[in-house]
Amino acid sequence: MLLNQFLMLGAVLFCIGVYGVIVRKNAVLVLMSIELILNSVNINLLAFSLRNGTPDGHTFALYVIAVAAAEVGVGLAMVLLMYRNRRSVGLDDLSEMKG
Amino acid sequence: MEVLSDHNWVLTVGTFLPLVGVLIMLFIPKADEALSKAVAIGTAAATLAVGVFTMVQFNYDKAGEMQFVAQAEWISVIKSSYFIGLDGISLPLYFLSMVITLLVMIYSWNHVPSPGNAKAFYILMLVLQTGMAGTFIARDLVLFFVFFELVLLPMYFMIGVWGGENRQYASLKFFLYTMFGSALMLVAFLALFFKTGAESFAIPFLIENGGAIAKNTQIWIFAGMFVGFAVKVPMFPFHTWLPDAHTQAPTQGSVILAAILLKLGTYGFVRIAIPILPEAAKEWAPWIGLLAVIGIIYGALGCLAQTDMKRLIAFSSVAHMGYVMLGISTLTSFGMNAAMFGMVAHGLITGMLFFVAGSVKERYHTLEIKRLSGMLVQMPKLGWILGFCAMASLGLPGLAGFWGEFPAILSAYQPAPGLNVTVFRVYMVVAAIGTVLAAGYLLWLYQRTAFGEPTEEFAAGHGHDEDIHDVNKFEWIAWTPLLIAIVVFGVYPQLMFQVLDPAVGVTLKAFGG
Amino acid sequence: MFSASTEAAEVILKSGWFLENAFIIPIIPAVAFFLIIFFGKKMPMKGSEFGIVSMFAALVMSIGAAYQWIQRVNGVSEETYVKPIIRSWTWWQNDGVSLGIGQHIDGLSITILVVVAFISSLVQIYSTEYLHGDRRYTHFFASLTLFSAGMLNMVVAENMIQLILGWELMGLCSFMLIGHWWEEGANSRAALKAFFTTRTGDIGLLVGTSVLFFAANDWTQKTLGVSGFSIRGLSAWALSGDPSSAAITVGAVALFIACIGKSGQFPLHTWLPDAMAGPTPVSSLLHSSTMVVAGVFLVARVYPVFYEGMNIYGNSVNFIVLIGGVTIVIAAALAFVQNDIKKVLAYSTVSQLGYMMMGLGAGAWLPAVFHIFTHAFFKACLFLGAGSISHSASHHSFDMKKDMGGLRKFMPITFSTWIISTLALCGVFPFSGFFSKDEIIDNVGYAGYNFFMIVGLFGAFLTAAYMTRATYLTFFGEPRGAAAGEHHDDEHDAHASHDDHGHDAHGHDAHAHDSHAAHDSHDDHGSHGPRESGLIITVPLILLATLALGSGFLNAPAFGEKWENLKKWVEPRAEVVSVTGIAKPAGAHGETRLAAGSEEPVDDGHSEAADSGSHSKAEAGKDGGHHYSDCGSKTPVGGVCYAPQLKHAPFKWWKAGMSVGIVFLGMILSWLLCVQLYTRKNKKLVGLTERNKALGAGYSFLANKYYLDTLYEKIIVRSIAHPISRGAYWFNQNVLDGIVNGAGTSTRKTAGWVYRNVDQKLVDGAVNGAGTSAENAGGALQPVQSGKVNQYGALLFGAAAIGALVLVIINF
Amino acid sequence: MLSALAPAWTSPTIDYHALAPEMILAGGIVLLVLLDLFVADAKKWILTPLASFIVLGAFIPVLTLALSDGGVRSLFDDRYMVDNFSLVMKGLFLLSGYVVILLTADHLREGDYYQGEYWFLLLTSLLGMVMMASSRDLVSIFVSLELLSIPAYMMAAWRKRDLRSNEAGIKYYLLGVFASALMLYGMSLLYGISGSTKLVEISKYLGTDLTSVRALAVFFIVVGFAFKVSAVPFHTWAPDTYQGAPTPVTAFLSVASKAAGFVALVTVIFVGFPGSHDVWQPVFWILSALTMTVGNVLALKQTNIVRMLAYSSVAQGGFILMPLAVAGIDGVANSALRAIVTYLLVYAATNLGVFAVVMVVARKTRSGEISSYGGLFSYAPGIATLMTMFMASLAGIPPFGGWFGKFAAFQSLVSAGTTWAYALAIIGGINSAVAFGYYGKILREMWMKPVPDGDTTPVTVYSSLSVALVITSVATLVLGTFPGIPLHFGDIAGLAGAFGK
Repeated sequence: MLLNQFLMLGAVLFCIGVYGVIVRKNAVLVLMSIELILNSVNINLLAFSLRNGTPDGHTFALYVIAVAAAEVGVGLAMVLLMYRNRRSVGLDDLSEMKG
Repeated sequence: MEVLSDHNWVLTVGTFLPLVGVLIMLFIPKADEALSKAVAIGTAAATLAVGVFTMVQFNYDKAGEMQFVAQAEWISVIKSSYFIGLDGISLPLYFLSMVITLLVMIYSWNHVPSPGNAKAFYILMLVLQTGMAGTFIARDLVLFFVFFELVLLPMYFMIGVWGGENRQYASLKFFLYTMFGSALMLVAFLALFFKTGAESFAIPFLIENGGAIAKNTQIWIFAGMFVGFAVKVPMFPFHTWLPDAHTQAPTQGSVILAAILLKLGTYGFVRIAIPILPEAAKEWAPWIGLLAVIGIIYGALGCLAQTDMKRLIAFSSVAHMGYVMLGISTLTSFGMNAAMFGMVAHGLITGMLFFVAGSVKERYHTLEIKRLSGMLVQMPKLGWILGFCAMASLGLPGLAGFWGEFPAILSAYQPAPGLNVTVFRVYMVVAAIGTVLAAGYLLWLYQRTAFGEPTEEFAAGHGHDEDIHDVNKFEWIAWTPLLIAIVVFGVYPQLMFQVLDPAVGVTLKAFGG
Repeated sequence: MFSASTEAAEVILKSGWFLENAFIIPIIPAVAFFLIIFFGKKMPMKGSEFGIVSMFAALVMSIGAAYQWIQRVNGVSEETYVKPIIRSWTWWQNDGVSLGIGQHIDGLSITILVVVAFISSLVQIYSTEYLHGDRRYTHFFASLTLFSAGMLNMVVAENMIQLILGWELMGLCSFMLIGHWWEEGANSRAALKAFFTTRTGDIGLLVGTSVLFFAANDWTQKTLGVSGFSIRGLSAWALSGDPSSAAITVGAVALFIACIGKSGQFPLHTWLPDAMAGPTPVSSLLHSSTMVVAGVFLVARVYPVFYEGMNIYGNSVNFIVLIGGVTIVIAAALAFVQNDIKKVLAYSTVSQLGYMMMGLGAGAWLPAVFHIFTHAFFKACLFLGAGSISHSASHHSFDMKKDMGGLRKFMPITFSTWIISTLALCGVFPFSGFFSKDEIIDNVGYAGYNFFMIVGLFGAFLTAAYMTRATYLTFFGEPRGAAAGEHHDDEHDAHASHDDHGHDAHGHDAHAHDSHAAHDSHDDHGSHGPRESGLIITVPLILLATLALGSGFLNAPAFGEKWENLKKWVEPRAEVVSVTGIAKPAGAHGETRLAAGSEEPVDDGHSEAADSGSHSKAEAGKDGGHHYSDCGSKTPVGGVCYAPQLKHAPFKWWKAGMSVGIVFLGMILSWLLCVQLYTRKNKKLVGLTERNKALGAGYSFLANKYYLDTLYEKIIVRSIAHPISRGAYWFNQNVLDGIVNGAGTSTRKTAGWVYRNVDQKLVDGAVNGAGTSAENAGGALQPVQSGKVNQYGALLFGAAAIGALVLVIINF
Repeated sequence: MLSALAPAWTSPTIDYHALAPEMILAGGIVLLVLLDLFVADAKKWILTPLASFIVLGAFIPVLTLALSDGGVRSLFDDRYMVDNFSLVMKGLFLLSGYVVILLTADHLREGDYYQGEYWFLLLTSLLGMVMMASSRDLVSIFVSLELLSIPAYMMAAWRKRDLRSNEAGIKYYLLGVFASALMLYGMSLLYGISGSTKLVEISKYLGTDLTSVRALAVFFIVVGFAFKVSAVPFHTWAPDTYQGAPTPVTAFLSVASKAAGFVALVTVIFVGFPGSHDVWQPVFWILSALTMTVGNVLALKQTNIVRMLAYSSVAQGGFILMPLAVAGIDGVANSALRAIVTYLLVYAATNLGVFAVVMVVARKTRSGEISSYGGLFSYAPGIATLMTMFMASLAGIPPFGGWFGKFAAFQSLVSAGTTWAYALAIIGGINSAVAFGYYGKILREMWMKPVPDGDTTPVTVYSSLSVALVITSVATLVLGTFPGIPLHFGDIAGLAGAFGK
């Protein structure tokens, strides 16, 4: 099996996602980066599931996908809200509260 | 432990009765000050009555043993129980706390400091009373801790709300110091609990098994307790909260603080730290003694430097508690007796001094020693009372102060076996020199405030005449008992020694003292 | 010999109610004190009646006790140890051992009791007139009474703690009395100084007591069943050979330091002259029989401790003798240059105390005690006389040069009593001073301290001289200043002179202004010149003068053995008694006589001494011709003794004659000196003759030989009076006084510095610093909370990554 | 291919009694939504009591389960357990949920809230927590975590027009999701190396021997929950979110959701990773030390009460973490678990009370600044006294609940007896003293400062709020004076499958 390649792919996706979360100032992009991480997780799960020969991985992956969908829904709603209130989706504008 | 008396309800009642009064007072409208005062004083009086009953019932032949012992389930999971008792060491302080509270309340009848609100003021005093009394009867470390901490908040508010200009700083300082100390103390208690096999928090049990702890461990545990208690005493490096607290606190606060709260620390040493951890006590004794004598000289010097009467008295407390701690540090029955006697004496005398200072402040609206003079001309009675207290405070034989001071010095000549004699003899001499300094600052104070002619601003016909009146009715009622007590204990100290001595003997079993 | 002794019969000692209950004596005035405080103001005599009555009661009891004591002593043979009447009740306890309070009555305490009670009574009577109408009349009597109570308590004290009680009580009262007119800063400062100086000495008292207690306690508990505080115990212990020389020496030295402070010995004497700020009756009470005697009494009380501790008879100069000797000369020299009559007397007191100390230091126990006894009378008389003068003649001034002179005409009684007392003080035969002082000097020499004997003689010379000077200035010459009926007009003067009646005019008006009142009073008195005082003042004077004259005969070896009554009654006998039944409670008749003294022939005891006793003591016994007992380091097992064997110089007329001669020499020289000095200053050469008739022969010698005058002026005055005594005075004022005062101020300065820098900056600063630093830390951390989501994310992941890396590396 | 992998599937037997709380909640939620759809706006108030009844209704089976000593009820092949621990925590969640409803009731009347959705979200989040208490499987833990978090995101952003509320929501959301993503990654690794998602299995597999991968997995999971309990340095969201969100929501987040985080943490640690305590013990040591110190220090600076409370709750989290730093040592596990549960109970009671007071005062002063509390004692002594009580409790002063939480935590630390444990205990002690610095600030304002705007009209306390106040204050006092009670719960809260049992 090509386990290591899968894991590599997962790791790479993970890193890209993290990178995105950290550097992107645009809420939507950050959201997508997070999706990347989640997907890297899915890849891991599936790969392991295949290796371990247990269905748990698949089930887990399905749950993750479902939850991710819900999350994105909520996330986009919030971004929309933000855009409505301040005509921008730049995260740096969100610094009303600090210190 | 077998119950020596079937009256083992008295302690519980005597301790918690004030809280009942608080409950009642909660339903009194704030406007009706007289009523809340009356109720509060009534409660305190009732409490004192219970205290008197306790004294009557107390079996003086067995002063060394715990009496009125009551033990009930409390926090069974951590093996801590509601375990209280009274012996010769506790009795005087327990009773003193009741007396002082009542007197302070009477004094407050027409002396409620600004910003008024007598109801809250009296409620706080009642809560304080419970905390103080409880600390002296607790036989379980956790219980002790709870009572020990219980007094913090009321005193914090007393200073912070009814205090002087700089009250907020003072109150916070007081609080943080004590908090810090008691946190470490708590850790020490827990360590003790586990090192003795995690079986019980009961003091007698710990006394039995504490000695078995490895010496180094003991030293560390003792260190924790030391910080906790030393802050409260206060001993030399931890004393700086005291002058501020005393100076800023209202008269009532200062009196209670000086008379009772400081004793919680020393009591902790006598009751908990030393008997439970004898080995560590021996290791620590020289250092405690050192800090004590430093405190004596240091406090005296501090006094001489003061320009404010109340602050001077506050510093004198540092010096006097130094004598108490010196006595304790010798780990001999002489020293302990002296210390215990000194606690009560200091309570009476310094309490009295703060009363006087308060009344002076009320009349002259200042405590600047420079501006005060000729008090004896304008208020002979108050002046003489001040003189009397000063004399008592500098340890004049025939007055209570002497019996805390001289035996302490005496005891330092021959500390418990195993302690370095030379060191302690040096301490003795230093402490003896301290008595001279004490005479110095007190008489100096007295000469400058009481003698001579009144200064211009307060001389007759300068607008202060109606303020400057001699001792009034409530002051007499509040002070007379203290004054009498100072003389009586001074003339016939056996009254207290006969109660203290056996108990001290029991406490010092571990030292063959 | 013990076997023989143990079956020796128990001696039956007489006793009596007064002896058994002597402890009541101090209680009477103590009670009176409270009565005065609480009811005094309401009483017709403003509370003085309580004081007087109580003092008389005390006096009666003391005399009764004295009588019974004499009975007790006479009941047994010369050598028998007369057990004191000791009673003790539990006062406080420690470790289950009860420590007592009670009485320890023996010859010494009886003697002092009588003196104190007597003098106090007289002083109180005297005061009723002297302080009549004073603002704090009642307070004055309260303090006076408590003062006597303190002294009496100290005298009957059964143990050191009780003694300290009385000792400190006196300190307190002296503070109140000296500062009686505290409206004037000077007075309150003097009061403070007195209390503070004595208190400094008391360090020694506390330390010494502690040291002795712990050194002695085991032995005393084991042997006598009394605590290490008990005087009886201490005395026995000191002589038992048990004490380590270190402990007992330290203890003795410490105690003696306390005595230096209390008895105004050099160098702590500076408070005494200032103490004259108090009303004259106070001065007379303080300086005659109470306060300052306390120190001497303490030494005499636990004499064995000093005896062993200081190694008296050790043929080496010991601490006590040295201090005593120095004090004699220093003080006497100072007395020369005083213009304030009370200060002259004050310094003379100091110097007389010096005699007592020197005597005690040289083993002349009895003469010293005897000197306390006689000195009390004539010194009290002198002070009261001074008071009488200022009261009736000199407008309350004590300045001899300014306001006195020629008063002998106006106040004959005062004058005669004064003269008697002066002669007594100078030690002229047959006045009382002679018998006590000469005994001291004599014995000091006899004990081998020849140098100090000379010191003593020189002191006697000086004493005679300055007393003559004072007498001359006061009673002879022309009336000056107030004595001449002049008025003081400038306020300063009225203040400078210790103004007794300053408050009369506005008797009880609490807002009187001194200076003003002083003026009024002066005007009141201005109407008449000097006159004799009333009976209330003169009667005490006469009584005291009589005693000053007669009291010496109580112990006059000059007339042979049977005149040595005081020696018989007061001096404790050094006899070894066995303690049957270990640890009998104090006061129980636990002793039987061990060396069955009287039964044994003197020689036997003596011969035993030769081998068993330490040698010098043996010699002492021989020369003294007394029964010898081997008290001291060689006390036999199972036996104790309470007093060391003391030597007594046999009386020799030629010695007495010599010293009296010296005294007269001093008088004459001084007299001539005075005449020349003061009269020539007055330029009243006409008056010279009349005034100097009194001197008879000496007069022509003086008048004709004018060059003597220059001699006196140039040499004696300039060389002796001026350089030496002025030098001494300067030393006193600037160095010693400076040190005493300087100590105070410097301490205060240090205090200020410590408080400002250490307490406020260092200790407190640290605490507050901790608080602020916590705050600042908060400030430093706040940027982390930037509010930027990405940064939050970065932080989150960064922390995670770092943690992960660490873990990976660790667990690789 | 999956079918090939799938073993023969049999439908599980379901213990409905055990599931009753969850089912009642779920049913209630559905009912609520439907009602919200059909009820006229005028009658919308009916939803509030309904919501509270649902919560209380869900509490009943918890009680019955607790009383019926059926022992541990295991469902779904041990992936879902109903043991005493879960029951105690469920009780805690439901009750605090109820109090939050009380807090919200009046708040809703005023603000521009859509009641139906609000209750829906609140109850859903509660459901997630209740499930969390029983989850013993990575999947169910993940699901219930999201189930309690996602509604919380929305509630934080509830005030739609309010920028701060938005900001609070978005920050909370993004960081929350990010954190859970990290956690998921860790879970995936864990699954990969252990081959199962069942905690019990994992604990079997995770021996004491550690490879870097295992360490990594464990650590990422811990991080995920550390975020939930806002442990430093994963706390950054808390202050902003707490400040921005509506006060009742903040109360909910700072109590219930924090508690949920701890529940998850405890389950994972005690059931899943007992073997690998060499990894998590030092981690928790550092976390708790950092958390309480940084929390305290930052709190000292705050001027806004809610923000200060946010930092205070961060610091409190640090105290709760303390026992975990020693939980791995033999014999300490029980006392550690006990301490955590006890602390959570006391903390919940006190903190809810604090927020109740904050809401009462805010209604009058219309300000969140601490200075607005000036002179509260002079015109509202009752409220001020209650606040004093709560503050004292948070500061850990007897006889108010808080002291005992700390006591228990210290106790388990000291019982470990290692040097590190003592060090942490002393750090904790110092911090508890420092903490009074800011709790005291509020007391000082209330008692010692004058009224800022001189407006001394007495505050009005709505019925529901006063009920909340009574409940919380009584709880605080009783828990403090008779610490046996919370301790008892802590003691019986046996965690099935946990080590040391």
